[in-house]
Amino acid sequence: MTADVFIFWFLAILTIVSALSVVLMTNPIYSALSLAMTMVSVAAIFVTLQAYFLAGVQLIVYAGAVMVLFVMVLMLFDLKNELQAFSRGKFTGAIKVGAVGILAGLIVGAVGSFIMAGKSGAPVTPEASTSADATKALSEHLFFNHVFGFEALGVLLLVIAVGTVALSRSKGGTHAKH
Amino acid sequence: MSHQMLIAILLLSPLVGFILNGVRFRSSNYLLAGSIATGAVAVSFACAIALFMQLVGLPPEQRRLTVSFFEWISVGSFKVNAGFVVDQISAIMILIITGVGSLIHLFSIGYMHHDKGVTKYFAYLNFFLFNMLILVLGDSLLTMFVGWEGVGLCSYLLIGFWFNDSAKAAAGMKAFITNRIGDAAFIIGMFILFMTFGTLNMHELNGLAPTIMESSWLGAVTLGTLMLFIGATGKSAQIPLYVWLPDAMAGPTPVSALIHAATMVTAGVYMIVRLNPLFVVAPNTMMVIAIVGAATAVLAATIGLTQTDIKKVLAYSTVSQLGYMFLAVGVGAFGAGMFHLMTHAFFKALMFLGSGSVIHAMHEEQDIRKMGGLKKYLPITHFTFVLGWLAIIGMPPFAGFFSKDEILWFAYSSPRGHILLWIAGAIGATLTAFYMTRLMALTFWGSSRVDKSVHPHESPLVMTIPLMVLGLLSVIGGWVGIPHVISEFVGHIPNFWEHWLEPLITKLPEASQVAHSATEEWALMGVSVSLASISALAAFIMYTKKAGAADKVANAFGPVYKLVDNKYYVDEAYFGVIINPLVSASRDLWHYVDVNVIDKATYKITDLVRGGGSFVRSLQNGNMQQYAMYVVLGVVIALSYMLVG
Amino acid sequence: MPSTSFLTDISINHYLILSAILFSIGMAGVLLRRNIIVLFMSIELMLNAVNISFVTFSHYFDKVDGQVMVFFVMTIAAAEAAVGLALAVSIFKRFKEVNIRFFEHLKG
Amino acid sequence: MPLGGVIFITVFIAIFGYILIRLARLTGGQAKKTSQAKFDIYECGIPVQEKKDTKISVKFYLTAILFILFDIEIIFMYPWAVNFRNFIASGAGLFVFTSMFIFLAIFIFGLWWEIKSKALEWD
Amino acid sequence: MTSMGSTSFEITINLIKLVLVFLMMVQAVPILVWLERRGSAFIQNRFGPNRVGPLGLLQLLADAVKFLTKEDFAPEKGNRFMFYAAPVFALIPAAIAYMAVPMSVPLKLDGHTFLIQGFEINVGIVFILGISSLAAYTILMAGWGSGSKFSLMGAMRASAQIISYELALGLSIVGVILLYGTFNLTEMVNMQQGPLTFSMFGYTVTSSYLPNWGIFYQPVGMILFFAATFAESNRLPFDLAEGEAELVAGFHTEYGGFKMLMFFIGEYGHMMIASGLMTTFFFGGYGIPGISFQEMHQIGLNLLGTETLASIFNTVVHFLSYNLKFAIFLWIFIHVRWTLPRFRYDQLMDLGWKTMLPWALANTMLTAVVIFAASYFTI
Repeated sequence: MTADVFIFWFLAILTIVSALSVVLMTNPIYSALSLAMTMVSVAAIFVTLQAYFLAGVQLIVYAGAVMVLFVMVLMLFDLKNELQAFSRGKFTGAIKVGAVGILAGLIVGAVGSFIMAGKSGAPVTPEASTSADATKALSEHLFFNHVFGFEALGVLLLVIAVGTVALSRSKGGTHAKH
Repeated sequence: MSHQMLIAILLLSPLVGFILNGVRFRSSNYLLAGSIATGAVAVSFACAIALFMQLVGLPPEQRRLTVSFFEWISVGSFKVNAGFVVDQISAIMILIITGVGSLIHLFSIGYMHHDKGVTKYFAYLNFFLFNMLILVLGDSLLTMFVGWEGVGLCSYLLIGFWFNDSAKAAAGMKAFITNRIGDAAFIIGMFILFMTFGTLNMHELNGLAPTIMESSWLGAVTLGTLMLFIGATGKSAQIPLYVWLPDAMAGPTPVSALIHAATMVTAGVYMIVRLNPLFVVAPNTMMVIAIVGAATAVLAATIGLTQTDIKKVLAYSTVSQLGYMFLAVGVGAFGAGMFHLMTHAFFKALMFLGSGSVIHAMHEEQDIRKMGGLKKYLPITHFTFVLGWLAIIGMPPFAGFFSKDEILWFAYSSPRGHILLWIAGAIGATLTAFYMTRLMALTFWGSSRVDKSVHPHESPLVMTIPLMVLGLLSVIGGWVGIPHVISEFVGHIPNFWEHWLEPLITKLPEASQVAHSATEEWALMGVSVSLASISALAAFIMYTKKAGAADKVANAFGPVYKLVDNKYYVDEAYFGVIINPLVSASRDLWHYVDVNVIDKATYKITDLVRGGGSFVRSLQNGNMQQYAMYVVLGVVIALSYMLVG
Repeated sequence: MPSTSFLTDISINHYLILSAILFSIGMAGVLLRRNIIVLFMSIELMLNAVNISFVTFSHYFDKVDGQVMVFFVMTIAAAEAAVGLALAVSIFKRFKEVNIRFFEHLKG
Repeated sequence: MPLGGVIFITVFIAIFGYILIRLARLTGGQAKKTSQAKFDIYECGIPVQEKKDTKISVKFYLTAILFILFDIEIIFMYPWAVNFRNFIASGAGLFVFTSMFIFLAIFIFGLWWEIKSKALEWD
Repeated sequence: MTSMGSTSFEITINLIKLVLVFLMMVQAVPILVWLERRGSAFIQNRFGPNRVGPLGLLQLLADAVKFLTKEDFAPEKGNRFMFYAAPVFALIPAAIAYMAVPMSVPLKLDGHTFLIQGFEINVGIVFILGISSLAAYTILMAGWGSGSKFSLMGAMRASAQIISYELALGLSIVGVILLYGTFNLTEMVNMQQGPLTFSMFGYTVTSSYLPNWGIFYQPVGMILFFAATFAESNRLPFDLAEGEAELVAGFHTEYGGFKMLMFFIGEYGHMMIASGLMTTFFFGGYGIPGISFQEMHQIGLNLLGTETLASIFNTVVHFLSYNLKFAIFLWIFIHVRWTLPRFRYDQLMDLGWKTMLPWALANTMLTAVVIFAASYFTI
């Protein structure tokens, strides 16, 4: 077993365990911290896929910004352990768990059937490209092929910045509290 | 700079002006708004000149600068690029549009400065120019149609600019709806052409144009071009869709000058010239165009005789002159049509702006019966107006003479011309001379009938400079296309115009059966000029020297005068024959068919849907997670199907 | 089925299966948890799973578009989190409630 | 990228820190509960004052949200900045330059709006 | 893991190197504490640290004894796990981020090349930013785990401050990236060698006595970057997180003993990253003005004879050069702490959002315009 394989399995297990704890932890702050952990290990997985710049962005944006926001908001709310973390209803609950299980099974089965069919017999090995080239290619694609999306995202971010400020100012809806 | 960049700046500059003014449309800072708008158009004009220069620098057969910004529509074999082309025809058009446009913008600063919506006004004006440039530069019929619709929209917005006055708002709607009729035909024409040739790119269409004449009325080219022509009659105010243009005078006067005299209304002529190889092979369409053009020229001129509103007179005159242009393209004289388009843009814009200056001086008075003797109050306006007047009645050597004369000559001499068309044109020219002289006489000359409370004053420099520039152009504008007979007479001045347009104009395939001599041309020229001079003189005497002579003539003609004075009851006829029956039929349909059949059926369906809805509503209980579950179930089912199936 | 080669030869399938598992875990969170903020977190988890797929395909098929897509997805996810949390905070400030079922009362 | 090294040193530091804390407990000893006050949280010499819900200004989360949005905009500049000279060299300089400046204009407008609307005022 | 070395020997050396860098960082802390105390004693006329032993060095020993003999304490109300995890976690981002900073020219021994750097990363800047942005969790975990309102408020303030200044920090770096056109720190250092050379409009102006350092291209960026790193490491004048008058001691109110020390290590670690990056971005990294790496190698060869020894000499000299620059910045950090007063919180946020962010934006745009104009219009 080479180091790369070991690193993949280590990261895969770390990712799945921390993702599971996001869903299973009753204290939302633990959930949030687990999610941060997941984000970091996903960033590491990006590294194994040679997406170095994206890994950095994943760290900065997801782990360093979005999840900090989540943690801050949760601390702001100061929610203790939830009395009932999961939705009520045994029947629908069973359906939901079943549906998710089947979905997971189907996807894994679909991918697995390819393995069984031997379609990945010759694994695609891309040419090793240096990360400088990769970032260059990324930026070329971003600014040539997807330049409209890029500008549109700028506008989206502006709209959201304005919207959240407006939201945070609102004193609540027009309806009285029941 | 590369021509791609120049075209981009040319197009985008008015759009930027529109955005800059559009976002601050509540502002009443007329100077800032006017500077932005005028500056934007001036930049476009500079680009247009640069493009023209580049074009001149190329050998004649390669004078075609194209640019394609992006692929706009791509559906199967139907591909349209956002492509633009500058060639001999469109270069002239953009020069006229941006040149005259910038002068009119400049004029507007003075004319509109007291208006509250001045920023909005300039924004519309810039947006109009943007659309007009798209119309002119678009390399396919569809791109052109975008501009075509855009200018229609701007025209509507600007006619109804003072929408608080319901009559003006209604005029805007009338223009818009009338144009829609034409636009529908235009679209049908595009369908036919696309079905026939499989492309809408005008360059390709021209290349694909068949070489054999299509004598049938139902041939694809004939039908398609006919439909396009109907579209043109809407935009360019020809019979039967001319009724909107006189009403469009409800808008601000510079708008009338820009949109309803110089640029937008000539779009129809431009379109036909653009597609001239197609029109040439459809002689039936050409015949229709020529007849409609000649009829419009005469009809509008007669109505112009009786109008008393200074702008209405000019409006009918515009319709009449547009008729001349269609007459020209109808007989195959595309170059002459374009030529008249240009000279008309100069002198009619000049006269509209002049009338704007008069109206401005008279404090919004437009009735020429309440004017007279304005010559001494408005010297500059009067002088420039005289230049325009001489140009329109076709006095040599003013611009209108050359272009109108060329049209008349082709109407007679062209293989598709006819002596009757010439006669109609000559009558039109005579009538034009008469009513334009009448306009001059009633407005500027003779004794003053101005109300005592009104003190006319000359307009500020910002308004008179455009007048002077256009006045100069009205004098010299025609010298680029001096006919052979004259040029041979005065020494060899080449006919620049003909040379310039030559590569894009298709020669009529029929050889001229009769050789026309120079004497013939001189004779016809002499006849039309002298007819015009005589009628101008008659009008001058009738309206300045002999007070009451006009009424006597009117009484003598009695019923005819009444008919003409009421514009041949065309509006009323449209109401009686088309609009009212349509309205009452619709009402009957509503009362009987709609209520009893359609409504009943829909109620039944509604009940059914409501029943189903109340069942489905039980599923939609607001529980988001349940919704998500449905989604997951759906995915599971779809995925299982895909895996199993 | 898991032969030794499954353990030692890391291929595109491994990443895709990992992505699928993460996606399903996130989906379970969305379906089962009741805290609105945990729901948002589960959605982020699902988006991350999708990002892994994108990067995987981008890597194995040598196309950079996948990475650009991830860039966009991240942006949109962050924007979504921002708006979602702003809403959640507004509602929490007023009603002291983060239960997803409570949000049903907000319907017209 | 030396991912293995990063993982290694992370684990190493975690273990190192854990041992350090264990060691400190060994040398210093577990805190003996001599009084309840010793194990209470800090308060300035009076009994612990704690309300049911500590009020923390919403400003903090608003700042965090705005941070996210602007942070992403800045991140978008990185691939642009690192490749800018290459873009110029390949002749696409003007296009990329313009597209980024449009983006920056949006950014600046957003910042200007936030400042103008007093969303960033702390009092 | 290939880039950790090709043979097991190299891998082992590289892993040991990582541990060494980390231990070096930890070991720097007592020195810095001593420096800080001596410095403060001189600047503010304090007596304590000047009296204990020669040069006050025994103060260190006294501190160590105190840290070691403190009782291990955790508040009852807090969350024990978080409370203990936070200080351990404080070490990780600082240490890992610091390891990406190159400290000297690579050492060449028997055909092996060893970088004097924890690990070479091609996207170095992005990596450092990403890792150090994780530091906010430490603070939030500590604040929340303590279960005290002072801690929580301190944590909120500190994290809001850190993320606010991360914007200015990130944006001031854009200018640097534009300048060098790479994320790689070693490449940046290499680009800063030689005499100052401006290339504009096709002309090249070379200065004979100034080194080609980034500060001459990015003076505004340098100031913004340095100021932002002050705020990032929660140092005065930006130490609002522990404004004593309002918040007692901020997020580490409840901490003491070794756990407190670990927060200190984290804080000094951030200082060191900041100083290292300052050196690398703007002051030529480990380079020595006037002498290139090859020349220094040649000097070593002349002095010591063998290639191996020359390489060691070269590495050591540049390592010292790096550390000299590095120490100057650390001293500036300390000096500023004892000379400037603290901001008010609203002033702090205003400075970050309304002053530094716009300036950083202007700097970015100006840099872009100049670079664009300089290469687009060649005279």
